[in-house]
Amino acid sequence: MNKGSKRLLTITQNGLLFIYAIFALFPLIWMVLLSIKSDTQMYTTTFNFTPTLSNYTEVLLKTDYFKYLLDSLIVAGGAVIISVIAGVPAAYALARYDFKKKEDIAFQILSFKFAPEILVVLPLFMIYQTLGLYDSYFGLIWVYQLISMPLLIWVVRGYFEDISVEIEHAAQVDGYSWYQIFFKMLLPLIKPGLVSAALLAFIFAWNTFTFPLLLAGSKIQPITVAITKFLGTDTAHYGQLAVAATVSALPAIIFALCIQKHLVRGLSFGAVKG
Amino acid sequence: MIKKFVAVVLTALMVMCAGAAFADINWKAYEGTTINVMFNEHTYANAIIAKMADFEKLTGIKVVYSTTPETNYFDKLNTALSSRTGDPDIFMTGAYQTWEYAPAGYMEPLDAYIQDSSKTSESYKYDDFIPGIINALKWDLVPGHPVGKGKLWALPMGWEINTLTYNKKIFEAKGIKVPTTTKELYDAAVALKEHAGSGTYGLAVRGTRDWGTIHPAYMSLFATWGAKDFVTEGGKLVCKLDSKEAIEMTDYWVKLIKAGGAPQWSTYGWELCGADLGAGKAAMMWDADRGGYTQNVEGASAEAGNLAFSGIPLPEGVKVQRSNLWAWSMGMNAYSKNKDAAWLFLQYFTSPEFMLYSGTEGDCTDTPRQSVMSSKAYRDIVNKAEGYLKSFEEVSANATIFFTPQPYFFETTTMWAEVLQDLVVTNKYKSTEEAMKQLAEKLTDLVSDLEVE
Amino acid sequence: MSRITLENIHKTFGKVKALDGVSIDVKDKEFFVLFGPAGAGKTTILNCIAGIAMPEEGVVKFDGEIINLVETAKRNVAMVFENYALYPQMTVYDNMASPLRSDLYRQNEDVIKERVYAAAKMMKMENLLERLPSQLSNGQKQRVAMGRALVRTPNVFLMDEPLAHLDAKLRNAMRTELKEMQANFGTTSIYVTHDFMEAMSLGDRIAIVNQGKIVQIGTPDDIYYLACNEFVAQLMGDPEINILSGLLRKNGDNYSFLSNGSEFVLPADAALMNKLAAYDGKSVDIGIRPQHVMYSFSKDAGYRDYQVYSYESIGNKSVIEAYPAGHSGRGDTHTHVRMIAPNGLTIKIDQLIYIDFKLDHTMFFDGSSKEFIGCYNEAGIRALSAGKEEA
Amino acid sequence: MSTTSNSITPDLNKLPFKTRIRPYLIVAPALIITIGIMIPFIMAIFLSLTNYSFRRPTFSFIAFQNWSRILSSREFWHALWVTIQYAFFSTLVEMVLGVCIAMLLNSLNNWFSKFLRVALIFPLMIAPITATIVWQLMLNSSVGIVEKFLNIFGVFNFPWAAAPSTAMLTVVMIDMWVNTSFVMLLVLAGLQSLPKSPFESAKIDGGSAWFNFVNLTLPMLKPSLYIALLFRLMSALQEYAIIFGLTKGGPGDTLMNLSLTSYQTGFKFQRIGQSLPYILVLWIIVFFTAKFIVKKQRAAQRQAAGLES
Repeated sequence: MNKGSKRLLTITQNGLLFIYAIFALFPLIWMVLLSIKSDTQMYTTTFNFTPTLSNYTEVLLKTDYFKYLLDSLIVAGGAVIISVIAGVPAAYALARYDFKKKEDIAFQILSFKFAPEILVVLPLFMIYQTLGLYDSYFGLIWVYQLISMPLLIWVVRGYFEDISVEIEHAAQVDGYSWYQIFFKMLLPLIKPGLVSAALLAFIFAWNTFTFPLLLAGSKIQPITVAITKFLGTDTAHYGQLAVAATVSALPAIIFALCIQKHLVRGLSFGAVKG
Repeated sequence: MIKKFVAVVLTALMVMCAGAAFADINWKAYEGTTINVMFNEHTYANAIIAKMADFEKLTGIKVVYSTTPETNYFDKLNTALSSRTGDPDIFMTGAYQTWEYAPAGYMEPLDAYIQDSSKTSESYKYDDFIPGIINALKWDLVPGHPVGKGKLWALPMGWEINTLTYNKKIFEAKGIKVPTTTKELYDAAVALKEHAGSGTYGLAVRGTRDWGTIHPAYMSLFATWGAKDFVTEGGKLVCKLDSKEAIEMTDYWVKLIKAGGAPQWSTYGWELCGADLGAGKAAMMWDADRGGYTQNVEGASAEAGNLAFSGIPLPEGVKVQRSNLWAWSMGMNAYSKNKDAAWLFLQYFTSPEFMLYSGTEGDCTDTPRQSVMSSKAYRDIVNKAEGYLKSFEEVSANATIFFTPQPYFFETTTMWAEVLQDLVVTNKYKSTEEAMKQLAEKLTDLVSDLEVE
Repeated sequence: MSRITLENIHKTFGKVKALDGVSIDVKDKEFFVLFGPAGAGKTTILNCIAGIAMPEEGVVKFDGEIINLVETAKRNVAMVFENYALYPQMTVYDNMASPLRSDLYRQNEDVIKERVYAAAKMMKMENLLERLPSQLSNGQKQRVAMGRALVRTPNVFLMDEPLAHLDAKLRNAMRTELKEMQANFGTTSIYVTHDFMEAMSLGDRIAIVNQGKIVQIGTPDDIYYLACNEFVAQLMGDPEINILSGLLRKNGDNYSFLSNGSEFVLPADAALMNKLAAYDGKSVDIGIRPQHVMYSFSKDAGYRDYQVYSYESIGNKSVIEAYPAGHSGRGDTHTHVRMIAPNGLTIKIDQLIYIDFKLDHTMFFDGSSKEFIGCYNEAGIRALSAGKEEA
Repeated sequence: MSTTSNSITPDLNKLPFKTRIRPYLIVAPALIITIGIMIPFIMAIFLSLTNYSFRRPTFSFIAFQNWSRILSSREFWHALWVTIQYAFFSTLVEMVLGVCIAMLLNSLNNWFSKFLRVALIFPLMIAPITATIVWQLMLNSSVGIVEKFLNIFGVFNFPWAAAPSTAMLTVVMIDMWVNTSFVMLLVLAGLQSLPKSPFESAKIDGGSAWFNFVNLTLPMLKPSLYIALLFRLMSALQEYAIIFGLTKGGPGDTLMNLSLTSYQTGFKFQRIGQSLPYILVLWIIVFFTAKFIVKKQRAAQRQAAGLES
């Protein structure tokens, strides 16, 4: 390929990316724009308007917004932590040990991720009412395991499968006990996968709607359920909704920026050779 | 120090005053009880929440409440009620919902509480409620029997009638006069199509695929036109959507939307209707009067101040405006374990004192109490909107629920809305008549298992 | 420093029988080689000793003490894995220090430093200590893996094909180094390989493993000269030993071997002849190593006609493979004969070549069971091998 | 010999109990947590055989009446068809686009592509329910920005979700906006973990870019692609939030898929027993499709591992 055509190719590639970037990012920019528009200018202006922070003060200072955000953080974060604690050892066992029905169990766990929420939510509601789990942090964290656990186990299992079993043997020979090997030798190796899977699980848990809508009520209101409140009761306050949406996306975005280096690598489902 | 003292004295005085008004019953009888309340996200609920601390102070009852946006409110409420655990004790509901909840045994009839002088203060003045609204919340549980008889299932927080709101500025600029007949309405809608370029249009009405599309404007005109949804014939409910009036009216409605409705009518709920009216994109809106009213409040929208209110355009040969009525209300869970405490809550937040607050400072302009409506404070506020009070009074004279009560209300109205959508945007049916006949047949079949005495 | 004993070890993986009654007894300070084809079960034996694998049946003893139920970590063995098994997240230094940092074998950091540097020096990789395994070549990784085993004084060194992935030059050098180290350390070592040169040069004793069984245990000479069956004889030596099938017939005081239509008159050896007596008129295989095959390109007396099948260099020498002339069995490897030849001959495929055998180096095997019968100068070889073992 | 060692110490050849049950012990917490959620599944199957409804305090067993009624209804087959269409189109578009974008990002190494690698993930962070509202506003013909943009090209009042002919296109587009980044992320991860050596040797062999893509990149990318396909297809089959938020299944019944039909029947119309067969059928479809893809994925993983070594 000569220089000219190579240059042309690069320009085309950048151009295509640019077009897609507009499609992908414009709605977000639009959302931020809405968040600084007043109700009166909401529909009558596009880019030429008087920016205002009133939507922000309205949402952040005059409502329980931070309580909703905190609720989301507790349930989504708690769900991911439980998934990590229970899921990482399970992923290890599913990767390493040969036991009866291993593949079936592995698939069973994965299949929960794909269980239609509507199917489980109604019976769960009845169970939760009886067990007193309705409208509790624990109840939500538990049901969120359907979202976070399978994802986590599957990503991390791939990583464990990729670690040569002889590394563990070597560590045993070196005099380490099972749990020391697990924490000292294996965990550092699966870290990229673990972190990315945890982030993805967090995002999915954060964004879920049906479960918190029907299984929580007055005490706990994650942001997804609360967010449509900002549409308002008499007129639709899209500006406030935009504020609520923008701010609610921030934790995940910040998290993603922090682990940006790991993120892509970590989602290769173990296809990375150590 | 002095400040503190004054505060204490003032508080004591306030409590005493409040006590004086409610002195005849023991408000502290259920001190320490906790009750759960489910609200739909709404101005009415906000007014209550604003006064919640007062209630808690007066009674010593702790109120735990949730507010849920309207799109999902009833799904959540259905689920909660069906658990039969008594949580929530009090919930917001509409009249249509009571047709479903009451026969299923989820609702506590309120008549006994109101009549018991040991439970209800004399100052409550039950008779002060506008009779039409109270009647909308009564039903004898027999499908096909109209509302107004039987037990009282809920108490109103506010109500809405469905009238025409229009943009004075646009009407003046285009030299169009306010339509009073359906023909004028159609002509105006056509004339106002693209009145200010692409995307602007004549008349905003709801079009989403659910009951919300049927019950405001459509049902009001349907009733005004003289059509009925169901009648009892030979011990069965029979759907009458295939009657001449029903077909005529629906055909008119479809043509009206096609000629002058929003380009994306089938996705329009109340919020988009209101938004378009407020932004000056729609020249008219036929929806809940409140919807137009709130757009008109200064600072709420671009067209605030330009909106005016009118009644229901009449079809040829019809003299009476009939508006279908919607009343946000509160009911009590039949499985509640704190019924008496819950009653105190209901009583307090539907009392004349509270209603005056909510009708004025609380922004709930459609008050269900006559005493409030005739109060100066209220009239001063509402009179700011041109024609509002006039059309409100005019239309409310004949406002009631024009649906035939039956527990499959949501199913029948959703199917109804689906057919309406099909008539406007698809070519599924050859004619309105064919569509309505099929629909009537389907709905008759659907309700055939209901027991009609 | 320990004596390692395995008694009747059985191990299966699913339906595959990996070990089928393996018993070995490795003496203290011995360098013991497990030699056999791939998949024979050599690694599994090491794993059973290390405690990585649990035999279904049988006993593992260290110094006479049964350690079946002792965990790997507590057996105090050092192991070099075939694929190195380095910890990818640790530097070379930390990899090597790792055994000395575990709870069981903990040393203070000064001692660790000293030992790691000593091992690094021995393995000539002091300059690599700060690197990560991903930055090392295979040979370097191999040396790190060795180094990690060497920092300790374990009961036994277990080495699983530690040189398999190295290039030839490095392999030779490392082999020499290993031998030296073994002499210095004096720790019991068990070494797995499928390379016969390594087995021969390193092992005090060699155990031949095949299909989960121990076929033969002995000194390198024992195994080489007195292979207990054809399989072992074929395994030991490169190029592979020539096996000819034929018939044994009494010929006066001596015997003749009839194969492929030609008769070989066997040289006399009283002890051998006694053993062969039982096989008179029966089928017998003889084994002759390629270096004992003589060839000529002109017809010499007693030489037989063969044709060249292939001529391939194996480094500083070449191997000629030939088949009986005019024989329809071209490509029938049973009748082929391999021999050592110098490089650089001009040989055409299918050209005639004349061959004779140094029959006094022949090994005899039972024609049907393929078991060893005897060979020339058997007593002498045995004495030599026994003497070596004593020393 | 074997008898002696066995008879003297029969337990010598058994791992200590503690060690033997270790795998089960460490899967247990995850399993218990998730198995608890199995109970609703079983309840759901049972309830689908009853006339359970919010309207009645009791219910009775009616065997397969719900099932036969639903399976013979036009509504069901329509919903199934919508479900399949939606899943097919949205997954297809997202996979193709996701792979293309990932390839572009991978081949470029300038600040722009580095920035996009992070920025393009942002749509994933917006809850679908919010994304739907934002898009609805953007697509609105009277106040939306997209309409203004289209006006420049002489397109007026494009109906988007409001007309049956364009409704599917619209929801698929929003789904695509939300989820293409997910595919892109997984594919990019797959691309970056590809080993270098096969490509180097291909370079020496002088294969064309297309040849390399089909014969090297694609097979080695397959495991990642299958994972992306799995996650996307499974949630596309069950899509609820976007369709409900935008059109509630309309116009008419254009977008009534199995999830929406089930939700409507169960929660809005209070016929729980009748709502469950829809979703159980969906569950069966999802389960077996997932099983098939997982099998393919595991095979592809082994194949890719082979290619690599």
